[in-house]
Amino acid sequence: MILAILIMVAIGTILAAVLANSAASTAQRQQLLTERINERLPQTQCGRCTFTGCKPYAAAIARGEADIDQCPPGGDATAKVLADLLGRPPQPVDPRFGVVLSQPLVAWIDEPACIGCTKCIQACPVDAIVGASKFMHTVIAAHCTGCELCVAPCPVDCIEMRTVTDVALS
Amino acid sequence: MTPALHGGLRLPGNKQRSTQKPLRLIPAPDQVVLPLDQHAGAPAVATVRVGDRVLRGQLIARAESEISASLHASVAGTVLAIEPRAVPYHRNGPSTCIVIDNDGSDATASVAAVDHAALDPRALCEYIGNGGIVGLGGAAFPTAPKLRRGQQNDGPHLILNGAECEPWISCDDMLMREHAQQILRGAIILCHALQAARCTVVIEDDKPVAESAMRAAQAELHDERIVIQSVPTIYPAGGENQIITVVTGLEVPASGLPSDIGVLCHNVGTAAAVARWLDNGEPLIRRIVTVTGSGVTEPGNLEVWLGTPMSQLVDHSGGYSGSIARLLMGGSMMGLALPSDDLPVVKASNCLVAALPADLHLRGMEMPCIRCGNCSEACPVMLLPQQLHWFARSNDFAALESLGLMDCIECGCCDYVCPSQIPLAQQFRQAKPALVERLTSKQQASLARQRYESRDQRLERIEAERQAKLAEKRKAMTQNNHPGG
Amino acid sequence: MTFGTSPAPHVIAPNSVRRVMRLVLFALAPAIVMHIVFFGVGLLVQLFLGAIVALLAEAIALKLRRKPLQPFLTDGSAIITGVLLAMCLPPLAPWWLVVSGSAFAVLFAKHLYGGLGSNPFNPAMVGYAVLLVSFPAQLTQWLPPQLADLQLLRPGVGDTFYTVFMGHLPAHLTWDAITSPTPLTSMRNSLSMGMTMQEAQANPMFGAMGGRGWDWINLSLLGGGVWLLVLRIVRWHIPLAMLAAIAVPAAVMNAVDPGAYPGATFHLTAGASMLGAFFIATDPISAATSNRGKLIYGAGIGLITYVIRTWGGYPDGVAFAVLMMNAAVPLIDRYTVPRVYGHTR
Amino acid sequence: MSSLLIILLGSVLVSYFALTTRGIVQPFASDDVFDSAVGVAIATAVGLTLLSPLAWLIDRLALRPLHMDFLAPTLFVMLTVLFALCLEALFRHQTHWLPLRMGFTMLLTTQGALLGVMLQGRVRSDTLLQAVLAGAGTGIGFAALLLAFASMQQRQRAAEVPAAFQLAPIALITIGIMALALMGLTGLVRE
Repeated sequence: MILAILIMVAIGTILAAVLANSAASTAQRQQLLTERINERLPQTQCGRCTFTGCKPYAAAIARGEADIDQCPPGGDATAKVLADLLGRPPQPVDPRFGVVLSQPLVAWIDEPACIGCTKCIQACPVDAIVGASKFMHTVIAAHCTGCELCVAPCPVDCIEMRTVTDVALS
Repeated sequence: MTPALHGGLRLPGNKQRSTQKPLRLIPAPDQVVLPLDQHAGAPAVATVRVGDRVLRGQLIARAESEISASLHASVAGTVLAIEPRAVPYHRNGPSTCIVIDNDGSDATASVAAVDHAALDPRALCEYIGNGGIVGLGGAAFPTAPKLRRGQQNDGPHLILNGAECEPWISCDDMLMREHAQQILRGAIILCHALQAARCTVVIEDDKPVAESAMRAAQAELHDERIVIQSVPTIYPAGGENQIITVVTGLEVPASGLPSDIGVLCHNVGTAAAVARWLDNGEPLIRRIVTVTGSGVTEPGNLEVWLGTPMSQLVDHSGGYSGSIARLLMGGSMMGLALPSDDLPVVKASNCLVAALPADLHLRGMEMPCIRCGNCSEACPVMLLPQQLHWFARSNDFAALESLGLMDCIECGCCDYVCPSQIPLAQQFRQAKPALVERLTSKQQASLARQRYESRDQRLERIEAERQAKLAEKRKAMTQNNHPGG
Repeated sequence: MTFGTSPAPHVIAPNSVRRVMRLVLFALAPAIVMHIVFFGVGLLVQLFLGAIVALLAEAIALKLRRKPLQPFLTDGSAIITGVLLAMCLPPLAPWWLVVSGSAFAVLFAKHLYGGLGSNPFNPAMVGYAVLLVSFPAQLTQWLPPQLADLQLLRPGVGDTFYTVFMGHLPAHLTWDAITSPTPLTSMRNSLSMGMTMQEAQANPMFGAMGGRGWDWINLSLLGGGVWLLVLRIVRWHIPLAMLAAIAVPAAVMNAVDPGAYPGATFHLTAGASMLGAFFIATDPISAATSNRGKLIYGAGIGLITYVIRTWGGYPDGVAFAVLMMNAAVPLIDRYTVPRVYGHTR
Repeated sequence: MSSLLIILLGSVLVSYFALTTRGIVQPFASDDVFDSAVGVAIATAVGLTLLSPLAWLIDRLALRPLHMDFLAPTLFVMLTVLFALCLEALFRHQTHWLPLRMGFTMLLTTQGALLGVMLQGRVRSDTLLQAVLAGAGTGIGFAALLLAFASMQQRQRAAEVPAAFQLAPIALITIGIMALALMGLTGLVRE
């Protein structure tokens, strides 16, 4: 009888150790899941999903704090890919976080109006704006992800969003 | 025996009726329409303005970027307009064209003949570009940039493609029968431009008359670098990659170019155009077009000034007879069904088929794919069209990319043999840009991520330096207040 | 003048799904005639029932899926499912057997997966496997070949109709009197009773190659199959791989122990070997895609068939082998993509 | 000799357990998830081959002499949860195989319970070698079926399955037909 109890206690402790160890490993698994989710996000770093960038949003999804329909730039395609990865039914993008654009937009600076205050350069998450203080700025259309973070800080409101073809033609 | 092509089809040639009569040069029309983007690559930039008076053969548009071709006036007269017009090839919407009103004088800009030996290969290649010469096999790829890339490897093997494997088309056949010397002159010039070690002229074995004419011309020339080779008539052996594999047994690398394996392929028509440009000083302003199909009473091969409306070609071939099912530019396998016949002849128009329903066998009701495998057996690129069809239906781009959608040459062999009559080539043609768009957006996303992460690191570094400087200053401050304390 | 436009290519070979299916049915005809010669008109009734029910089920399914009836109903794929299923059943099997089997096959195995072209499993075999597992008794009531030297009681045409539609024998006949096991079953029974192969072969039912009657049916199926090969409706990879994968182990085991294991010719001319190799395994929809895949797929079917026949519980394992390899086809396709032009691997 | 072969072949082809586990019903639909199916399949094959003889040894050496057979089920469940841990250790480096799906840990524990039952079933084998072969057979059988089922799921995504039968119902029907196919092998392993 005593022996049976002893064995049961031994099994209990071993199981506890196993669970404790797996708890540690969940952190490592969380980090891997974040990495995988981040690979599937469009990397616009626009913050429309209420997080500062794509990586924080991915980490939130991995922790389960954020849903998979908060990324308008990614559109329904990204939502479906995330649904596949996480084994959930696909959902359309939630309009509260912004409208899904049919055509990607890029920022465009009306150069004559630009006073060279470098506020937009600091705001741009992907360094797509070139210029120095008191010198004219311009947007490198190829690198702009259309996150619109530069439009607000501009004191003279000389930045607007345009389609890629309009920018190429102007 | 040359190594057989994988798959491919033995199709009825339908070329007898169009090769009975000799070549005829038809008079220039009252008005020519010359599109600026009638070649692969960037459109040419017009150098004339509305109202200018131009001579035949005068440069009217220059090639600005690396892959582009210049354009010359095919008639003498005044520039009527430079405006968008309907064109006989896929560009979403009309293209800008130069319209020239023919004053009937046929005054030609005199250009001195040039001896190719006098020029070094690089200058010769430049000069060929000035003649507006493009590939006349149907792809209309500018010849100069192609030669420049070919010059990089030493002693490439030049292949002159006279295979012309597509049904109905016989313009190369007639060209070889009547202008064999001109083609070989062009071959010598191209060999000099490329410093080519060998040149093989490839002709399918269903063109005996053309082959004997070419062999006779080659015998006179006794230039041992040039060889005439006959290959079995299998569609699509005339494709660039396919003809290279049939002749050399090598395969053009999927992400590379023929010049990567020391081979260069040009159409026999291109060689003739090069010879005409250097010897007679005539740029590419006219070309041979086969006008055939049972919807035309007198089919044949006409030498046509570029920009002539297609309707004039039919009028010079005895006009329409019977209700035309399709007016095709090109053959029945890869030809483009033209919506109307007042579209201009362009550098790529090698054939015009006024087809009665009996000439073609249009697709019936599309049935679901039963995976019978006829298409994967017929595919010259050894793809699995039934799998590509299956994954294209569900837009599974990862699978499409790994199955090799980008290697499809849209030859239509899979459509031809499909019992369910599925428009496979069309489906792949539409899926390709979607796949390319997907790949580029994924590439841009990773690029944006790298820029985001490097910016983060930069900001952290700046912040760390600032903290370090602050800490130093604070330490220095504490030292001055109570030194040695 | 303006003209109609359509995407290239503008000419296709005169071929259609209906023509393919019709040619497969013609290839089955000689075997059906041979079957009737040896086993009476029972098969005709089963074929008729199977085809009608298959078409009915197809019509119902198309209506439910709101698909146009015309092209799909007459493409003949449902008829082939019904015919193949009927050919696997005993001639005197009751009518509800073939009816439920082909209805299940067409509805569940074909239309539930998305209709023609999307069914991963061979519909006829799904139907047959369901019947084999649910009604084993009825499926063993085979008839002996009607040969001159065998004086067994022969059910007439009237009796056949009576038995099939009433579900039981007329008064003057009993099952024991008219039925006899198939060559495979009788071989298996006599071997399991410890008789050696030679003693088992002594039974009058066995001829030169294998079971008399059955050997002719399999040979006519082989003829039909070769005709399909010549017409290029079917490729050689699956039949050759399957028949080889049955013949080779049979020959090896026969060499190892001639007394206990029948030889290759017996296995090839018995049961559904030829029917499976040329008509069931080569159903293009549920078979592997690339040629290499087809070889692996065919060899797999042959091997599993031999294992079931020799050590398994069922006399003939073709149906189960085909279903098992159908399940493995997507995995086989994933790893047997042929090399594309211009690529190294 | 032939009995050993039969045991191996039998358990490879007759692994009903593979089709009845709750874990396999979860559709491995999308392509990147197929990698995690590969991960689980390999881990199961490796895990079972190692754990089956281990369970046999514990049973023969510890439980039977001490007449504590009642402990066998709990012990084997603990063994398989240990297996779940070794799955992660095995994939420390091959991370793309590591199944990171939410709820996967839950899948592994239920799978643990299943494997525990299976291991107990294996205890009936007489010699250690038989236990190893039976474990390996069941593992390979489970892995093959899981991979076949995962790639079948991936191919189903393009089929126009009627709306009511999308995802789970068609997966269950596919499993049904696969089980039907495996029924053909009854009688192979004469217990």
